Amino acid sequence: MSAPRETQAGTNATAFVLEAKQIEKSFGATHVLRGANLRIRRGEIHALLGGNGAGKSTLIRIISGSHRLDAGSISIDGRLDPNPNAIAVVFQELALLPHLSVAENIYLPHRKCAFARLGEAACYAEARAALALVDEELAERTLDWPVAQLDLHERQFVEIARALSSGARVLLLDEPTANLTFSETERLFGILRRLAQQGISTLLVSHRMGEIRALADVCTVLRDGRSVLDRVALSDISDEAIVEAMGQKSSAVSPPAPRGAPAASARMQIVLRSPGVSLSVASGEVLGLAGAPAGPSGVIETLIGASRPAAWQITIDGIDVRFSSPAEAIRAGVGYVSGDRAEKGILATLPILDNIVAAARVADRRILASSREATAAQTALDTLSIKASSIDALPQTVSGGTQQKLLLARWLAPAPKILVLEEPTRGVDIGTKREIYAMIRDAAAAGCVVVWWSTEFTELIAVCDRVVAFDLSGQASGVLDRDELDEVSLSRATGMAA
Amino acid sequence: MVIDQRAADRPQPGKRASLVVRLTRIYRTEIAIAMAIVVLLVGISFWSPYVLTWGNLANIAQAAAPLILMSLGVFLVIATSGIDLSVGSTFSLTGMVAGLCFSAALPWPVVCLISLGVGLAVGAINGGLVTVVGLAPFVVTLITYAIGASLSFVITDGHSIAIADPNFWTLNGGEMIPGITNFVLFCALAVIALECVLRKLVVGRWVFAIGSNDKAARLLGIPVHGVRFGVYVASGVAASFASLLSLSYISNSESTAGANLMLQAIAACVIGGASLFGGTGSAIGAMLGAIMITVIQNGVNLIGINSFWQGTVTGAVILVAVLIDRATKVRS
Amino acid sequence: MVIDQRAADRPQPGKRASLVVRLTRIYRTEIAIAMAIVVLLVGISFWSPYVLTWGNLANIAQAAAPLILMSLGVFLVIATSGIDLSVGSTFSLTGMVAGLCFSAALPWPVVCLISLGVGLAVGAINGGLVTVVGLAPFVVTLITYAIGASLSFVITDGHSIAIADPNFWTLNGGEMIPGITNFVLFCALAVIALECVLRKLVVGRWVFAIGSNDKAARLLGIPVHGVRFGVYVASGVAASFASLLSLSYISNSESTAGANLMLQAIAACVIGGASLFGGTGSAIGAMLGAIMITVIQNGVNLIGINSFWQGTVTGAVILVAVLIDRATKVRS
Amino acid sequence: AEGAKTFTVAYIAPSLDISYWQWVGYGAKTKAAELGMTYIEMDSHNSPADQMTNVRTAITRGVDAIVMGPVSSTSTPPVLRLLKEKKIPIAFAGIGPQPGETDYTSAVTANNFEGGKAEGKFVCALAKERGGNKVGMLSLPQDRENAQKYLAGAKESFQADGCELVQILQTKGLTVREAVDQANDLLTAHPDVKAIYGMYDEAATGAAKALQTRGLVGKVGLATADGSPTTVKLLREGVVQGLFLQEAGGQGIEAVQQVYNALTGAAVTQSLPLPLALVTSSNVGTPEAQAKLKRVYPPSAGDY
Ligand SMILES: Nc1ncnc2c1ncn2[C@@H]1O[C@H](COP(=O)(O)OP(=O)(O)OP(=O)(O)O)[C@@H](O)[C@H]1O
Ligand SMILES: Nc1ncnc2c1ncn2[C@@H]1O[C@H](COP(=O)(O)OP(=O)(O)OP(=O)(O)O)[C@@H](O)[C@H]1O
Ligand SMILES: [Mg+2]
Ligand SMILES: [Mg+2]
Repeated sequence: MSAPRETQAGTNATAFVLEAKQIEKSFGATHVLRGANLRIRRGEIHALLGGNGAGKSTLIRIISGSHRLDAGSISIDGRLDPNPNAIAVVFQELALLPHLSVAENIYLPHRKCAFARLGEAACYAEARAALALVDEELAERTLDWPVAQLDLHERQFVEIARALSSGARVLLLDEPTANLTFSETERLFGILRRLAQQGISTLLVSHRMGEIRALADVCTVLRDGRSVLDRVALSDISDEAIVEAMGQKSSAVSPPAPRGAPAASARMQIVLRSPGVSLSVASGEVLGLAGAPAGPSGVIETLIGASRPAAWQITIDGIDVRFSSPAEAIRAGVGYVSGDRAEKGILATLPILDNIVAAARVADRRILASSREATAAQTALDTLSIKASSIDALPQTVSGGTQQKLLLARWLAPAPKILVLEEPTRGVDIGTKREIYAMIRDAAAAGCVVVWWSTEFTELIAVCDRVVAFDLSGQASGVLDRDELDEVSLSRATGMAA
Repeated sequence: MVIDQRAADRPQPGKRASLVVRLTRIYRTEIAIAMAIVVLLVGISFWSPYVLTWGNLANIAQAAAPLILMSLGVFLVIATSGIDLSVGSTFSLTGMVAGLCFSAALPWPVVCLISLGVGLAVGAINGGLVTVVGLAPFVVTLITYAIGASLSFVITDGHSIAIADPNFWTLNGGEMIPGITNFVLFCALAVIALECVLRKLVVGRWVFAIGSNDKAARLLGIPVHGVRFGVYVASGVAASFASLLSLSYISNSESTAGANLMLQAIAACVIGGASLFGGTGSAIGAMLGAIMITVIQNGVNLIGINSFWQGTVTGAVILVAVLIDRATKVRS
Repeated sequence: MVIDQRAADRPQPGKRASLVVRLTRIYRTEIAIAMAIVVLLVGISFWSPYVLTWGNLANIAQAAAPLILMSLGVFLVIATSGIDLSVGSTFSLTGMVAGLCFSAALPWPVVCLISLGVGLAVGAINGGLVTVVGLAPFVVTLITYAIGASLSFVITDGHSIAIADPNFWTLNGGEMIPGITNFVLFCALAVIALECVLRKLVVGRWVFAIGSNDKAARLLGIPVHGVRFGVYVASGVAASFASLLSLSYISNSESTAGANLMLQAIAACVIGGASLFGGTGSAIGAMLGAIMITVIQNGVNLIGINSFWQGTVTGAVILVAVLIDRATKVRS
Repeated sequence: AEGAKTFTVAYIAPSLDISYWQWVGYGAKTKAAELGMTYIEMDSHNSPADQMTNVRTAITRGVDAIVMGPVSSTSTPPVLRLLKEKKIPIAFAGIGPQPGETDYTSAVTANNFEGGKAEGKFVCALAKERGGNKVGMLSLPQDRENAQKYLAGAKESFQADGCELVQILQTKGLTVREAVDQANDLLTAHPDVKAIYGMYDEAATGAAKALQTRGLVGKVGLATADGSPTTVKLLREGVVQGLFLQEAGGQGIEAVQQVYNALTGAAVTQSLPLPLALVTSSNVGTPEAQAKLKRVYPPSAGDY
């Protein structure tokens, strides 16, 4: 271990710009951080890894000052009373102000003097400059829109632009890529590399091994609030070893289990058509959708009955169907899970029980919320090995990755014929992701048609039978069969060049 | 070896806490209010020996009944993250319509049906404007409140009407089940039924789901518009029924009868643990909130506190109640 | 979450719209209300030739002034997604305190300072309970409303007080700037200042930021507690100042003076485009909302509509206004 | 006033939510019609600011005279100042102007203090008849000066006649619904109360209801001021023993007559207190009582 020696190095050029030592933090009875260490050098890109609930976000919030620490110390440039302006954070849950303009969202947080003028020209200039770094087109188009009108990935850009424009020397990015496509991630990484050369350090939290290796030099791994790996060079350690350190099965990095063919009796044929495209999917297949949101969202909204003027026509077993409401779609056997848990999935004030059985209630036209539902919900939790204190607890008492599994658990009982997934692994750790892939394959094996949009090409490649690619304008630009699937072909077809 | 503390803290998966524990957890706030009410009653009895007499408890029940019914309706709306400001004037208007019907010598069950139509109509207008047109509940019900209050003067030209029907009192004071006065029966039935609907029927869960996250609810196939429409109608009908019960008791309809009730009903829900952002609370809580308000009123009168001080006392008691509730929540 | 429809007309890429276009877009609702007010005035003039006389417009302004000031304060609170139900009783209590001070023959500027302390105190209590203790604004201000209303009876034992100070009228009716009566000046200054603060100063944007997403605001380092505390204090002080202005005009303090004002002030904000979920609206909108309410009142009286019908007319006019606003929003 | 200009009179009520003020309006309207005057009506919603606005609006509309039930006496000086300037005659109904003010045409009031005294005497006698000396009161909100004067008068009588006023409850909303609850609480807290003083109709109606449900009709005496179809009926049924009629309609009638006189140059009476007449179960049928009742409320309100 070279770590202790480095700490001694003290004040020379290689000194740590950020150093968090033995951080302890509890929320009530939950001991979240139990002596976490994090040390970042100037100009370094540092990966902070760990399973869901390991304490990464908590550590970041402590460093940024939005949580108080119970014990330990934080120093920046060797000083214990850190200048808050030295740090900029991209929060995992996106700290955006939906009614305020994009420009203000980027510029306002840097202003600390309450009664100063918020110079509009300066605001727009600075915001445009920052946003143009990550996305020219967005900067031209949206500066004076309220953030509420942006898509999730556009919001993520705004959040990143805010961090970039802060002038901070350390960027703490908590899963900034969770909502980005492959090429968008690439663009971000280009910027971060450039900043690194200018001496700006980045702490990156991500659950995607590929991109971590592509960007970061060093990693720290948290497990149950402790740093089990402290400043290990990524070149010195295998994925398996990292995953093991995170406390998850090392098999998680290997490809998903082979798929089984669905029973012949359950076969079903779905045809999706829009002007110029016709896609036929059968039971047992996982159809991937790749590309920027504009294209896939049309298919998804039509399939789940969310939008009335449907862009796509659906034929199921030769019969044209048209869902005028999500309820109709659900009763026809369409299941839906979105990665946008907070907005489109979780019922935050209702216990886990209700969250799980909500779909079955609609699908079965249930009238009674019977006690049998509790059994079913518990079974669902057990089947997916979801760790929750009880089905009567609120969803906010489990980690985000676990919440995502709750959404999938919804569809165990109604057993949909078509399962529509919208980035279902967003923000989920490697182990959990792996479980979700297995669930997707299991669903297909059970005779389900799976339609799955993901911006993470690697998972599409690993799990899908076929992928429809959409270009940036939202037009379907090609269908890739399993043997043609690789990142290059996907990037080409989606116009999101690598 | 490092022992994972957290895993040890976790309850065994696959087990559910016992029913009693679960109920205690679900009804934490309600139990706290119930206890607060008991403490209040006992406290008052130090000043006034009469407070815990049977007769006085009956008075409290009679005085609370209409407010309880209204609060239940308002609670439904609040649970969906809406608000109903129109219930007070629906109460008044219902009374005036009933008064006119009685003047026309209609038999009382017919009068009741017609009068319930007032609440139905106001609720349907509220529900329609909120769901179909998409206006904000506060604005919609503020408008129907103003119009309803105005119409309850217009339709009788401001005159109050004494109800002469000798049998109408049975609605409130009769005993459909011997030994239990009707108003108690109605309140109990309404609370139990509503609590069961909210806990045990899917549609009840939908009410909370909508209040919790209405976009997610829609995507889950929940008929958001239908349920939302329904809760406004229910709220209107509850206000009308409350008015009839009150009318049956006091046999006098007046245009201002419901003026103070709206804030009281909302306060009852909030005291009972409902959040105005929706998704939480219970029918039992709303009922207890209404009882608490009535008990404070009763206590102030029994102790003989100058009525000028009543608002201060009421405010202070509610403040203490919510502070205690807050403190216990933070601690747990 | 309420998505602001306003910017739905997406601007052309590459260019920032001109100032006029931008202002038209920002103040879409406000322009609509201003036009509605004009239409209303012209409409009324078909029935009553007096409505557009100078004297009547001055009447409207005088009648609207206290409501405008109160609405501005309430708007600040609403913009942070809070609510202030206590302003009506702060208005009454301030008047009574001022009345007592006048009875003690204090000079009027001193009286004004003391009386503004009432709003300051109530606002600070509201702000403290909401921020430090973390209670819901509705509950907190319902409590202070009840207590304030009660105390405004208690402190003079219910007696109203005539103000004898011969100079106090200058607060409202004097002309600090020759040619402009003070109350007009105060209202104009308050609206312009507030609108500038809200649009141009960092703290103003913070107000909307908190109403938009207070969790995010906290993460971004915005002093959420401080700003929130501030808006409640501002609301209290605005209510007190409104009360003093009114008192200066009618030289009579009454325990019930503010009873109807709370709902009117909230309605003014909502009519003016504010959402009760926070983050939207403008000071100008709140002012126009208050003017609209006053104009309706004035029109009803000028036309001579039976006062029983006033609520119906007011409700109907507001309904039409919000429906038109809604329709134009959907279309764009 | 043949061929002369048609006068317009505005009635500005403190709150038309209250039937008393509606009836004043009825009297004023009837009299105005009789005199060939145009009649308009405005509501101050218990707010002195609204009242001032109403006065100004009335002036804008060009009214010739004003009949006003002021929100309070203390709210009258600025109104009087304004009307003096405009030379518009004003007559008060129900509540008089601030003491010391002189620039008004007439104040048609009830003598609340004397009324309170008379009713206090009557209620105390009711209690004594029933073998006790404890009385309770359901009062108008004590922020009104008529209420304060009633109370002062009643207290004087109770003191003089040896009755003890054990509790005063005020009804905020002036509704029967609240009054019932309050009467119940009063009777619970003070089971030895032998008579109840009702200060206004709804209070007595509520108290009557409480007595009826408790089986105390006749056992606890009840009297009230004002008078309405409901309380007249209760009087006939013997639930209420005495009504101290306040001529609501009569006040409107007289007030309009006074401003008409001022406009036409006829003699006016500046202070015109109308007596409160006692009506009891035994004399309610008499022509005199019936005539009095007709000056209280309009036929449309109910039977006399
Ligand atoms: N405010 C809080 N109250 C109670 N528990 C909390 C709170 N914040 C975090 N926790 C708990 O702390 C643990 C660590 O959470 P944290 O968000 O830091 O995890 P993470 O490593 O960021 O996970 P992920 O990869 O899912 O983002 C979680 O198990 C969570 O339940
Ligand atoms: N009052 C609370 N009690 C228990 N847990 C809480 C509470 N408040 C927040 N939490 C938990 O704290 C964590 C907040 O951290 P965050 O949302 O960043 O991580 P996460 O949701 O666990 O991560 P991921 O989305 O990557 O799985 C969540 O798990 C959330 O459920
Ligand atoms: Mg995290
Ligand atoms: Mg997370």
